[in-house]
Amino acid sequence: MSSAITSPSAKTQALRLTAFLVLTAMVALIVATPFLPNYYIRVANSLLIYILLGIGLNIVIGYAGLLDLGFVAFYAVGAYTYALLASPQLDLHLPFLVIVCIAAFLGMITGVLLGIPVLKLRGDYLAIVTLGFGEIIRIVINNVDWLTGGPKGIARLDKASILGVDLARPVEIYWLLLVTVLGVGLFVWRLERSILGKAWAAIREDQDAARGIGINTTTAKLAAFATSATIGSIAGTIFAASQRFVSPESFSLQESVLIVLMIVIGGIGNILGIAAGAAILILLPEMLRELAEWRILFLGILMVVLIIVRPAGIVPRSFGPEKLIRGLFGK
Amino acid sequence: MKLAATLCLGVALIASPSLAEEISIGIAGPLSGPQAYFGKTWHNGFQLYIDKLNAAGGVNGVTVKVNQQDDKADPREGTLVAQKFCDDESVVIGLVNFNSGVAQSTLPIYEDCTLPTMSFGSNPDLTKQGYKFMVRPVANDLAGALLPAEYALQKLGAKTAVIVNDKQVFGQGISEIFGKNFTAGGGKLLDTLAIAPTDVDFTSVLAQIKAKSPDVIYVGAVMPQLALFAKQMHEQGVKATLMVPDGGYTPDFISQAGEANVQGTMVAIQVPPMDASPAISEFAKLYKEKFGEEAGPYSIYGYVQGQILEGILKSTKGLSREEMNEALHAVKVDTAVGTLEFDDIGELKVAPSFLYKVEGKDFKLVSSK
Amino acid sequence: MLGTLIQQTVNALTIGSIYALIALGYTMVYGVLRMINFAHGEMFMLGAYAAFFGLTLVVGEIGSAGAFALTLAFFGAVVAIGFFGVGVERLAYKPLRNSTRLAPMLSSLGVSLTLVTGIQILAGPQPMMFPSFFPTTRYDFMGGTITSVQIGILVAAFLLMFALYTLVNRSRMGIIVRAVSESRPTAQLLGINVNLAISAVFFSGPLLGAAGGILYASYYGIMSPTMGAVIGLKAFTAAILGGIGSIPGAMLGAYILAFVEVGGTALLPVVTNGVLGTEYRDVLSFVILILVLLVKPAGLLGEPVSEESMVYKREF
Amino acid sequence: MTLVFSNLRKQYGANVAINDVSTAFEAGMIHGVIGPNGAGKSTLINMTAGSYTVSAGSISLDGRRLDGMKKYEIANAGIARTYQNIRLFDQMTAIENLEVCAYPSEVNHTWREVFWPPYGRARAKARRESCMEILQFFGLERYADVEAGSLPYGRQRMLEIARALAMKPRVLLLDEPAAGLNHHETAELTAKLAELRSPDRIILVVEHDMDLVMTLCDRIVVMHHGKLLFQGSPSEVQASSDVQLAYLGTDNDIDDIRAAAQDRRAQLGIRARQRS
Repeated sequence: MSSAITSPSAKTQALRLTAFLVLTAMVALIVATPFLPNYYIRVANSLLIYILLGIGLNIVIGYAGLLDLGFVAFYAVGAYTYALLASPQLDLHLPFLVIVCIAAFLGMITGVLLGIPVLKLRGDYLAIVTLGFGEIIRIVINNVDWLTGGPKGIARLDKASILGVDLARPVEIYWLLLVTVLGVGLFVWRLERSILGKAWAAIREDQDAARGIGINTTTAKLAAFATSATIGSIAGTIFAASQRFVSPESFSLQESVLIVLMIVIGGIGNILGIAAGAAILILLPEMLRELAEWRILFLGILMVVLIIVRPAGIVPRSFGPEKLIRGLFGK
Repeated sequence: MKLAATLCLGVALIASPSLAEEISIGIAGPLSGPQAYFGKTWHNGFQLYIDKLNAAGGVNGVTVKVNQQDDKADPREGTLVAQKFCDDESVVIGLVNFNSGVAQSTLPIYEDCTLPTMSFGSNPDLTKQGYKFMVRPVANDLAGALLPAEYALQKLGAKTAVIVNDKQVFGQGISEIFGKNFTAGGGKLLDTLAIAPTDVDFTSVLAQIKAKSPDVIYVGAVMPQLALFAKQMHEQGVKATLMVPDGGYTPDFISQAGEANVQGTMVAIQVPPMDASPAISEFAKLYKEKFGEEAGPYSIYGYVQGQILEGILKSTKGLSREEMNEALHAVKVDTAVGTLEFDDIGELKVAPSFLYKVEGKDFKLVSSK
Repeated sequence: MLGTLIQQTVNALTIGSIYALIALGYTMVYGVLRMINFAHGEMFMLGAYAAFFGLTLVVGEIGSAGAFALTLAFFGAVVAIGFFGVGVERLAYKPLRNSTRLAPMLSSLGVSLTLVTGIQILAGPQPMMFPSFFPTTRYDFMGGTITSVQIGILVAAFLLMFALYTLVNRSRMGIIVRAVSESRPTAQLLGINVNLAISAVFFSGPLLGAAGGILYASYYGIMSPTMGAVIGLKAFTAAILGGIGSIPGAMLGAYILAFVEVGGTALLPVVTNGVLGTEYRDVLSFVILILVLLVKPAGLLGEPVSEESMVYKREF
Repeated sequence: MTLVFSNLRKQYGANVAINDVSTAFEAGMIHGVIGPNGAGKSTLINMTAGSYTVSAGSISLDGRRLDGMKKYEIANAGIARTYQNIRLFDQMTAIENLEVCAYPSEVNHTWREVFWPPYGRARAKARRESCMEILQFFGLERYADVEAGSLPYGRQRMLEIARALAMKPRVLLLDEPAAGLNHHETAELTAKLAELRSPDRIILVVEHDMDLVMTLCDRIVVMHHGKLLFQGSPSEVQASSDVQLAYLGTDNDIDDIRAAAQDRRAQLGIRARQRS
């Protein structure tokens, strides 16, 4: 305590500098990306999609403390909703925004339906059952060929467009994703600070004690599942619209695991942490692409080292956007 | 901050000038993950020929640089690689995507940036989407599954068949076509059984098949599943003629399954017999010398793609992407697997098809088309 | 019909035995550390590679290996992997012992990725032939076919499981491990060497896994760097089904899963009149797992956790 | 307001933990529950709070049956509790531990809170202020923004009681609130608890510390082998020969040792599994 009292201003100064640097770097990147070659924009898009997925899954894992290993199922629901409603597959060509709404709704329903039977289960059992659901959805998609095209997937999806503006080129998808990530990020950030967010935290910390203070843990967990599923499904819709092709191999168990890793390595429960985690797990292998399998080896070792050095993630839970902004203005 | 550094570095790389007399070929396939073996050995086959080409001073003084990229058999990674090739102006041809599923997501990107590609995916749909910048130097599944069905009906006198497929694009596609041809020719399809692409145990599937006692079993899958299936089929005492697609045309198929277990198995592929062409035996020899191991099941295609490239470089008017595309579509070239040329949608004009039977340690040609 | 039944039963028992050997590793590690060790499937893979390369090193040509060399390779490899498992625990999990529960789990994912890619780089990504540790003979029995390899696997797996069961229940080390599984803090208070127990578990788990890997590779005649991933997931499912933390549960879960898989392949198309084919086999396994957990949330033989006796407040 | 146990019974297989207990707890008083270890004191609290199911008999508050209700419903009916082994929300700050108790009454306004920032700010401010009052009462205000898990042990005990109070309970169940506290802290706790006595609140204290029970409680229930042995005022309890024989008598020494051992374990922060 006493050491902190001796130099409070130095600490504030350091925080202000960090906040300034982080925010400037983020803004600079966001503004600079559209002017880079298409490859970099595509990489940025990939990153943004994973950040969006991370934000969604973080609600369940980081806030409510439930290990969900089947998150990719909701991603698939969104992607296939777009693929079916905007392609020659069923010869339907609905507008993008309409599909986003349908997909969000379907994602939410799937989240609740999957949530109801599994939420009674604790920790590891929940993990394996959600994993099972993820696999079930993937296998079913792979096998109902008449609807989903089976392993061949669905190709030639429509270009997305909003109010007559095409969203197909990488830079257009970039803006779409950026707006979505910022919007969803803001929403989730406020949600975390709401009373529901606090209840999720209580469930995460000790769910029996949470029941003891009057929290209906089932409905609170369902709300977490549903919100997270909705976000996952929206991410899927945008993914399908940008890729303009969907196939079951994009929704493998490895994807779910990747998103979990991203959250944990970056800093669980923290939106900034998710961005950091995504940067490491998506950007780093991309940077090292020339190294082929060596990059995966490197990534594996790095994962172990990072987790040992920073078990709670690179960015601590407390270093959220709020702290960043407060730090900048010295409050 | 890391991100910023990466991006700056990337910009610097892109801006670096390239030699006028050198072209780059982008080649993408799975180099990590479960399918790494296929991607690697395919790429090795190509590299083998390009090294030979460069050692001889290139074609008309133009040397070739290989830009090899890992797509992890993932459509998303595939699109990033595609964009990377597109953005890199020195890349004038792409040899892309081992998997049809990945090709589905990358072909629109190549089309947008007018980068001509030789696609590896064998799904018939790929060429039906009007792409102007792609050709397929390998036979599609339609060609690959016709000959075995005809042979089974006419030469083996088979009346019934069971299909096993791995529910992947290739395995399911080619076995469906086999099934269609088999029933169209008057045969009866008793059952279609699916296996997971990661399965190694087929005993329970085989017990099902044994009860139906078909004349022919067609397995639409890839190695090593083909070898495992053949081995277990024999061990479980299932008596039928096993037919497999091109993945089985490798010494590994015989050695991994065990010589005794694959006698009489039929393998369909577009590659003429090794001893029929000195080019192929030379290829096999060179490959072993260079990489210290037997060629993979798809290495020969990589080698052939190198030969096609040589043909293009000989005939092209210039080294721009458009000019290369014209040359690619117009090329007629003698390769290790015969003379190849493309029709207007980019399919092989004549897709050769050969059917082999395993005898002893060898594949013996029994039919061709 | 009877032939098919016998055939499928033998098939299920063979696969189940291999699942059981691996599931035991998951369940024992979970018992002492409450951790899901995702790298455990890789021990299975490493076992096969260790035996193969050990044999090549000693004999030169695999084909010329005699019975003695094969036995030696088998035991040499499993013990080596046992020690390797202990080393991995020291390096990658021990520093995280007092951290969150997610941390060691994800560290094990990193270990898994490293090991698979490492083997891919060292030995090549392609599947490799593996010598059969038993000469293959076929026995026809009431219309079913049993191979000598299947019998060998059954016998070896039963012997190993029996040895483990005896060790855990009769030996001093077994008692220590069980005490730590019951409650690590209490065991610590009682002066039990917790590290020793954890090492014992990280020795015997990978050892059994490696044994499973060698049996498996010699049964199918093939090994590949990714062989651990699929089988690891199945064994993990089996361990959960049986009640993770319970040793008999892991074995029971493994055999049940194997019978469900075999039964699914055989019966799904018949029962659903062709609507659901064999491709839905894994769906069936997961559905049965979910149904079992809904009725018994801690698995078939797992101890239900009452809320007042929760060892950990936070689940992750 | 009355909390009534009638013919209450709890058994695990053949083992009967609570055997036919009937009694009533009136508001405005602090009730102590004492008895040797294994007498079933904590079981009573766990059954009332819904952590354990009731085997037979009933628990009711003002005629409303509590047994059979879900745990969170019981909490919402006005029953708040603390735990023998402190169960705070460790990674939440002290004040968040209290604020989250507003969940049942405010959850329906979550969307308004999220989408309408002024409302959200107003709610957050109101919550913080009312919780700050409770923290001040326990002298915890300077720890408001400190993570609960990193507080000193004694403060954690206090904070847990503060959290229970933040639920605005009608019944407050305290399971060994003085366990692990030193003399100074126990005295402080006793004083605070005495202030909590209120005509619209029932307070139930399970405790080993006889000094605390005798000074604080208005009425004491003595449990022995799962049965209700005696109930009455502290002086009556002290005078009862039954109680002396069963509890304060020969077993006294060994119980002190047990209690001390238990406190020590709690101090070490061990949550050992207990076989009931």
